[in-house]
Amino acid sequence: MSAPKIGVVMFDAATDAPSVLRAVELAGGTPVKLHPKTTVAPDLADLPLVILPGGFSYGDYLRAGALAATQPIMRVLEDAVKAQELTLIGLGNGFQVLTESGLLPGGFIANDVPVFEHAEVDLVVENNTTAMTAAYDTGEHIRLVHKGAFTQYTATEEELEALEEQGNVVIRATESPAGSVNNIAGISSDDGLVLGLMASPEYAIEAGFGTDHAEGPGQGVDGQGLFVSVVRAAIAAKNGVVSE
Amino acid sequence: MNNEQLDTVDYAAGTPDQDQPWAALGLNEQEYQRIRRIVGRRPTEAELAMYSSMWSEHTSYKSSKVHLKQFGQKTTEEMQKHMLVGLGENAGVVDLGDGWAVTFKVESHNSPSYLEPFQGAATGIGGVVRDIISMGARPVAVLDALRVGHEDHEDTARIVKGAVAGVGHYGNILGVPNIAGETDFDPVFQGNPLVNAGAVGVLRHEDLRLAQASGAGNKIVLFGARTGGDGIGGAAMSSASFDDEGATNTPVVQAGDPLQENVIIEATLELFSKSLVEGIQDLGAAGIACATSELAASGDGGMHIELTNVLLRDEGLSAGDILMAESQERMMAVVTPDNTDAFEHIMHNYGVEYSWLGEVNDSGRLTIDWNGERIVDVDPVTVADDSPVYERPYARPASQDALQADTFRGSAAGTNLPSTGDELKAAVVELMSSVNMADRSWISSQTDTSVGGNTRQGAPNDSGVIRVDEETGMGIGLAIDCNSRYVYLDPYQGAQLAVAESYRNVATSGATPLGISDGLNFGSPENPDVMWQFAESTRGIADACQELGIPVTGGNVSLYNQTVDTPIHPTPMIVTLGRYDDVATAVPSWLHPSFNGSALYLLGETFDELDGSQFAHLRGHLGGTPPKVDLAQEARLAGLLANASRTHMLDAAHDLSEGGLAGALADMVLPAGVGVRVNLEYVTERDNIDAFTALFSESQARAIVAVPLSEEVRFRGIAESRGYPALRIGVVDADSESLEVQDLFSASITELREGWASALPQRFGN
Amino acid sequence: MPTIVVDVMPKPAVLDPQGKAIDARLPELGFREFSQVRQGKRFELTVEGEVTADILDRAKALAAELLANPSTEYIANVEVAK
Amino acid sequence: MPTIVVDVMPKPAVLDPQGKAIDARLPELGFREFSQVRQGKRFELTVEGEVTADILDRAKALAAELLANPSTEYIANVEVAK
Ligand SMILES: Nc1ncnc2c1ncn2[C@@H]1O[C@H](COP(=O)(O)OP(=O)(O)O)[C@@H](O)[C@H]1O
Ligand SMILES: [Mg+2]
Repeated sequence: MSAPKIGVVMFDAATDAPSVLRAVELAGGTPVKLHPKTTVAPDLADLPLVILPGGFSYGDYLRAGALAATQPIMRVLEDAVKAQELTLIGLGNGFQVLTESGLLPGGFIANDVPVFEHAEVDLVVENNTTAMTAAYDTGEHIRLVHKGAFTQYTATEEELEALEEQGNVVIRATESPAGSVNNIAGISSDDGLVLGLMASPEYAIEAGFGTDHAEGPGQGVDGQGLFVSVVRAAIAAKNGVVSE
Repeated sequence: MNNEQLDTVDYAAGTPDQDQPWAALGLNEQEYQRIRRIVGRRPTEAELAMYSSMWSEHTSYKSSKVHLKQFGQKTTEEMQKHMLVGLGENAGVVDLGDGWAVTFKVESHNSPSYLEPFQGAATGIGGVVRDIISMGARPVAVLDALRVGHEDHEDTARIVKGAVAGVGHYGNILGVPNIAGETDFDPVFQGNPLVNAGAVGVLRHEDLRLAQASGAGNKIVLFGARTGGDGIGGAAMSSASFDDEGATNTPVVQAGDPLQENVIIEATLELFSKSLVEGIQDLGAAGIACATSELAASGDGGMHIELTNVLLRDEGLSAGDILMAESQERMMAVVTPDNTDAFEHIMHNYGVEYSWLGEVNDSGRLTIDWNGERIVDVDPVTVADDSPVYERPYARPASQDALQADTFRGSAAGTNLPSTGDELKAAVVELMSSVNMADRSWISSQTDTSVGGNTRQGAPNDSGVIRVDEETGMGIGLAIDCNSRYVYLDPYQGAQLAVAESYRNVATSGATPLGISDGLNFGSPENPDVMWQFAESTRGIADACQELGIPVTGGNVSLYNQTVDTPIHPTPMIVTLGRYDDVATAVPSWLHPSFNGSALYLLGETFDELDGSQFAHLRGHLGGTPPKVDLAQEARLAGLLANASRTHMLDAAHDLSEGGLAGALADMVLPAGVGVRVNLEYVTERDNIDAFTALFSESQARAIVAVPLSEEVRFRGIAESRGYPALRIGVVDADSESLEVQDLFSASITELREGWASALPQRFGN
Repeated sequence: MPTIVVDVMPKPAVLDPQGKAIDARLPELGFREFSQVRQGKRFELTVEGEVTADILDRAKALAAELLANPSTEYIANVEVAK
Repeated sequence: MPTIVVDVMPKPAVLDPQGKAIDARLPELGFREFSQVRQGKRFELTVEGEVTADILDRAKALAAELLANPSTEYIANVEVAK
């Protein structure tokens, strides 16, 4: 079967986009660059899954993700999600775009120590039934890069309760570098079509250029599982299999 | 400024006696008279602005030129081999093979960073990255070196927090990883901190472009950010020292917009790849004045500019202000008439503003009009290249003898040195808790090291390593180093030691050094003592490079770094660039748990060399002479390390510099908390020194390597065949959870780590 | 030309790490009179011509749509600058 | 408890990339009535007890010393919150 297409939105200055394109490719997908000014819906039968990559879109000066969330393509993607035709995944800054758009609950505030921090974070996959976690085991420990200055996840009591009760906290940090509430790192919408992860799996996909690992410095490639999951989900969607 | 009468060329010709503010612009009387002679009348206000900024020390190198010449003169043909573009361009370009090339540069942003550390450091990164893109290269890494005052001085937190955050902010939003740097605290930098920013870019040979305007009829275009009142007089100001009140003449702080630069990088690289520009120049110090005169002077010599066409952020600016403004994120390009549509198309696609300013002609004159009237009519070569050249007097200061005679061992500070196990252990803990040796992760974690996906290693390694070619794994290693205290004690030897350390760092990580870029930070050239330091340092660098066989590919000079009459320690910052066939062979400088059981070898010999050391600094002493330099030995060590890493014999390697063996061992142990057991007996016996000296002396041409047991025989073999002193001093013992020096002490990782990890965040964290 | 000011503050129930960091420094700097520092944002918008009630409404709409994030912030104030 | 508000804005001559980024977005979002957006900071300080002239002076001192960066920003306003 031909490599499934995965959309990647190329927001201005989304500095992680090149690595996300590469990660999709290494996982066996064909990345398709989507322009943020697009107002025409992509052919979703052919492109059932879109990633919002991370990294300072539009400078993040106002609030992380705020200006990206107002780009025309976001309306198009939102409509497709509402029509149950599209799975939308935000990584790092892309997760912030999703909360800014109201597609996921909660929001992001400054890190506990309010400066930019680049760190490696230990995470636990708590729900492996989503489009970004299916290739992992539930309970699996993974290590990814975490970076940013406004990466502390926050939500109201009710939102938190709902997230936890529905099993929508998909990935949790053992200790959030930013101080996120309940150590939340990755969440899902109720229908599983919108997913956000505050981490950068695209920097743990290639041995020697990854995170720390028992085998040696930089040998960690735990991010691969996320992109493999994404590619599988795209194949399933293309074959008409409804994702849960 | 005269608001009623525009100071046109005609008006200037008719008013020869009008007073002009040449002194306020940083010129002296002779220079002003020289300008009058060159233009054949009094210069207009705009012309004076151009000459004054282009003839400032910062832009013209008028005091340093005579000494910098030797970098070229001492570069042999053999050393030229890898150079595609040499000294004198925005940045040198070095061949990497397979059609790849690399360009790198270090720039100072000292005075803006004192005024406003965050923006000063941020725009330092932005500026040096534009130098790189104007060569046609894609920036792949940045680095920075900081010198700040005493850690407990009330102003230090402002500087260090601001500079660290600023370096991070700009590079992070650009999406260029920060992979190396250096930070040193010393009271001598209190009122005059140093912020040096470096960048490295890669390109294909065919994309190389130089800054020149040739071809009559070609169009001149300015693109990027609008012009505001930023940093007017900045070039002149960075050539003036700070007085007691701070800056004498405070300009509008230049604020950077990395989002804008991010877009400019992509737009500019597309211009290059589509061959749409004939020449290109970034706008830095002295803004449009500098860009137009340099482009014209290095091309066919003629250019006409309509200054009124410049897009402004602030409508109130005068013509002179517009010429000199240092607004960031601007580029100037030369485009042939048939490419202007394609050029505009790219600008529209990226949403970048631009305006056509004029064109190249064969008049041999640079003419600039403002509202239909001529305000500049000069020969651009006289502006860009004919600044005065000074042979400033220099002499070894009378105090130098006394300084060198005051050795650490002979001083009060050098008595009662630690000797028992407990004392030595306490000294190691104290050393590692000092701000100059402590954990740098508070700094490096504020920068994005992984963006780009090609970072093989960043901090806390001896050098940063970036992959260039995904297919072959070919890549580069980079380090920046200078021990200012060594240079102060002996500028010739100290500068050689800076080259040696930087070179050694790159070699220790397994790369083959190819060239250096230097950032020369000194006090006032009008002070003969300082000028002597400068002359000696440049001679030291040139000689060291000649002996090591690696060229100086470029650099930067920053003079007048002093507070009132006290110059900073001379600080020739050296960036060394090395090459890997495959970055997979890069060697980390710290111990990973997976290296458990490997043997530790000390390479090189240890002498009693404590003058200028971190230990002496800890005891408040600075005097004597720095460690001796042996460049032939450094080259042999580099060869040995390159060979051993290429053939996968090494788990880890760390060079010995500040803090000597104690510092290096702790540096290896602490990042991942992996213990070692070592025995100093062999070292003390062979080199006839005591344990204290073995631990804290800073003798050169040394490194520690961790060799897996399976490779020991092979490794001993090559060390022996190369005749390099190698002693097995211990083993990696992850279970010991301590740094143990047999028969002397055992320092648990917990106790070592406490002060080491907290020194910076406790003082400067939030 | 008149200016409209939009003030946006972190919601009381939401943590404010930036305010907290300032807070923590106050005693050390000798400012014991103040506590519970909160850091928000102030936007100034220039209006060409007069500020009508309509224009003020538009500013409120802009604040709600872009300048504030309703899940973490609230609009403290939208008014014509004095 | 009373609150003192301190407003800090980027100096007019200094580039304000934050405001610029918002500005650039406005036409597309249909907000053509506003231009030259500037983004600054608003601090709220809680005071225990009454806000005397003295306390207000202390707030001004705090603004000058810590809340505003004198080389790039100015203090637009220090007042008791309504
Ligand atoms: N200002 C800085 N910016 C980025 N990295 C830095 C900075 N200062 C130090 N580092 C990094 O911290 C580590 C330790 O620095 P240093 O002790 O000077 O190492 P070395 O002596 O091996 O050069 C190195 O990896 C260096 O690149
Ligand atoms: Mg060093």
